[in-house]
Amino acid sequence: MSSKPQRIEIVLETLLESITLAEEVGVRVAAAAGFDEDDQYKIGLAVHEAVMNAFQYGNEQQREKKICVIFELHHEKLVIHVTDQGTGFRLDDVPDPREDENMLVDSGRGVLLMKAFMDEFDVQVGHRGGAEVVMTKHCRTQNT
Amino acid sequence: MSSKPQRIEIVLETLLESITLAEEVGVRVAAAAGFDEDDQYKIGLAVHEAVMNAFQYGNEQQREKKICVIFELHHEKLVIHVTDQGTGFRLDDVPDPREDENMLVDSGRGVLLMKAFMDEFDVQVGHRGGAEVVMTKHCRTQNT
Amino acid sequence: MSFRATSREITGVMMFDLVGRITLGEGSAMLRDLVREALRGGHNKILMNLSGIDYIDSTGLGELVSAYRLIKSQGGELKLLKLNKKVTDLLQVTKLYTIFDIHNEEAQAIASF
Amino acid sequence: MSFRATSREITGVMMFDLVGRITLGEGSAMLRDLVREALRGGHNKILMNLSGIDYIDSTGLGELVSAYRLIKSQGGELKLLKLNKKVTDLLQVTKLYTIFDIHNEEAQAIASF
Ligand SMILES: Nc1ncnc2c1ncn2[C@@H]1O[C@H](COP(=O)(O)OP(=O)(O)O)[C@@H](O)[C@H]1O
Ligand SMILES: Nc1ncnc2c1ncn2[C@@H]1O[C@H](COP(=O)(O)OP(=O)(O)O)[C@@H](O)[C@H]1O
Repeated sequence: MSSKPQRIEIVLETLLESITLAEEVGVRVAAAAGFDEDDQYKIGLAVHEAVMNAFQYGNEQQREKKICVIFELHHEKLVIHVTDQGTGFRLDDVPDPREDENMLVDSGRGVLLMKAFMDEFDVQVGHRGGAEVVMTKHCRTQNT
Repeated sequence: MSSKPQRIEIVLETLLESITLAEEVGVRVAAAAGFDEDDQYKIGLAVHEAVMNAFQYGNEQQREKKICVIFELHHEKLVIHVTDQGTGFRLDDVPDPREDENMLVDSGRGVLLMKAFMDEFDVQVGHRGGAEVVMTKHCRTQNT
Repeated sequence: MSFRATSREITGVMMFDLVGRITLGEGSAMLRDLVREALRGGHNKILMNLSGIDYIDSTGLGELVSAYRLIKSQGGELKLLKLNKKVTDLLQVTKLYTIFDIHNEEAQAIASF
Repeated sequence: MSFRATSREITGVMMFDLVGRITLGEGSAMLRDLVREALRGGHNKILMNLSGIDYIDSTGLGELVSAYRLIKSQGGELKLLKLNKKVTDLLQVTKLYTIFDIHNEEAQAIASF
């Protein structure tokens, strides 16, 4: 792999099917980057969660709004950006679902899974104002 | 499937890996659209050939140039656009590799395969001047 | 992929054998219906065999929690059977293993109700 | 995926058992090297067993044509063995079946040189 990151951009409509599609591309890209099966699954699930949130909260299931997923394959890491056209959110406002009082709440585990399964996780404001989730996974072994 | 086409857009760099990646997404989208395995393979190969030409002839292997693949999933057909940043080409200028005098030439079978495997095939001028291959496959059976 | 469920009753316990994915698009809504159906039919001891489940997203986890609450609110109990490594990981990361009664042996799980 | 080739000599015929994909990125360049290597080693009766090949793109087809020409130019012959449905289709669509000698039986193919 060269030193300049390989870049793959996918623009999806706000549809249920877009979640699995993005997830599958994520798994495929992770495999190409040399991640093992366990990491491929984790990266796929992280993409699934990020796109699901863009679908539900960011774009509020409005089909015309776009979800943009960018994969940047660097030499030693994979960086994934998931951007929506919503109004964004702050990571500090997301309650920890592992706290006793949140344990029996149905929702609130997506961010936790993304944080657990990726090495770095952050939420920024996308250039058009929506949420931009940026998450990174480091390659454990160097390969080509 | 609703009457408005579902739209998936992928922007790829001019890299060898982009060929297989686009092919795989094509197979995945075709499967989701209800095409059988044989048609999935044919659609995948058509995408492979179109992206390979964008890689070789259109963008002349210049990595920074982009290859854009758009899948439009209509109720009764899948329309695929593959656009590059080259100078375009005219379908009339492509010789038929099945003519006796071309039979032993190494190249020239990509367009033929795309025509054979898809139901409609055309080359247009993309909005930025490169080639835009537009190809369509009709669904044999209605589903969903 | 997708989701499949079969149910059988064993000595008063309603057991669901679940296969596939529990996600927003796939198993999540079906699982909810299944639990409601069981409760409506008077079954409130429910055992979910997850050995065939290889993928759960946050919506699926939420659905399990929701089922747990609903069953409990009706005086019943939800227990889980045979989690594979991925599912075990998910319950560990989210600490959900602390609320569920999890078993590896069917007979033992049935007897525990 | 990817491409794998093994070679064996049978009564003066060099046979390649090919497995996987023959495409721009994968088998195409390797196939070219394989043929040149064989010719350099004095083998010009070449039989390619394609039963393990499930995917050929236009570059791969071009490579087969190129091998055909090269071998012929050195006084030899290239024949193909055991095409599956996909490969048969590709040779039919491109009319390449008209230039290749194609066999289904190994012994018969070997004897035909
Ligand atoms: N793309 C987004 N746009 C706006 N808000 C979001 C987005 N993603 C997440 N959120 C907010 O963060 C909260 C936590 O998300 P998450 O951990 O994925 O759990 P869940 O989706 O189960 O609620 C959501 O309830 C929502 O308020
Ligand atoms: N995207 C493109 N941009 C410019 N020229 C193209 C493009 N795609 C195809 N061509 C032209 O059409 C010809 C035939 O292409 P094709 O049938 O795919 O065969 P091959 O790739 O084996 O030459 C090419 O040789 C090239 O001149």
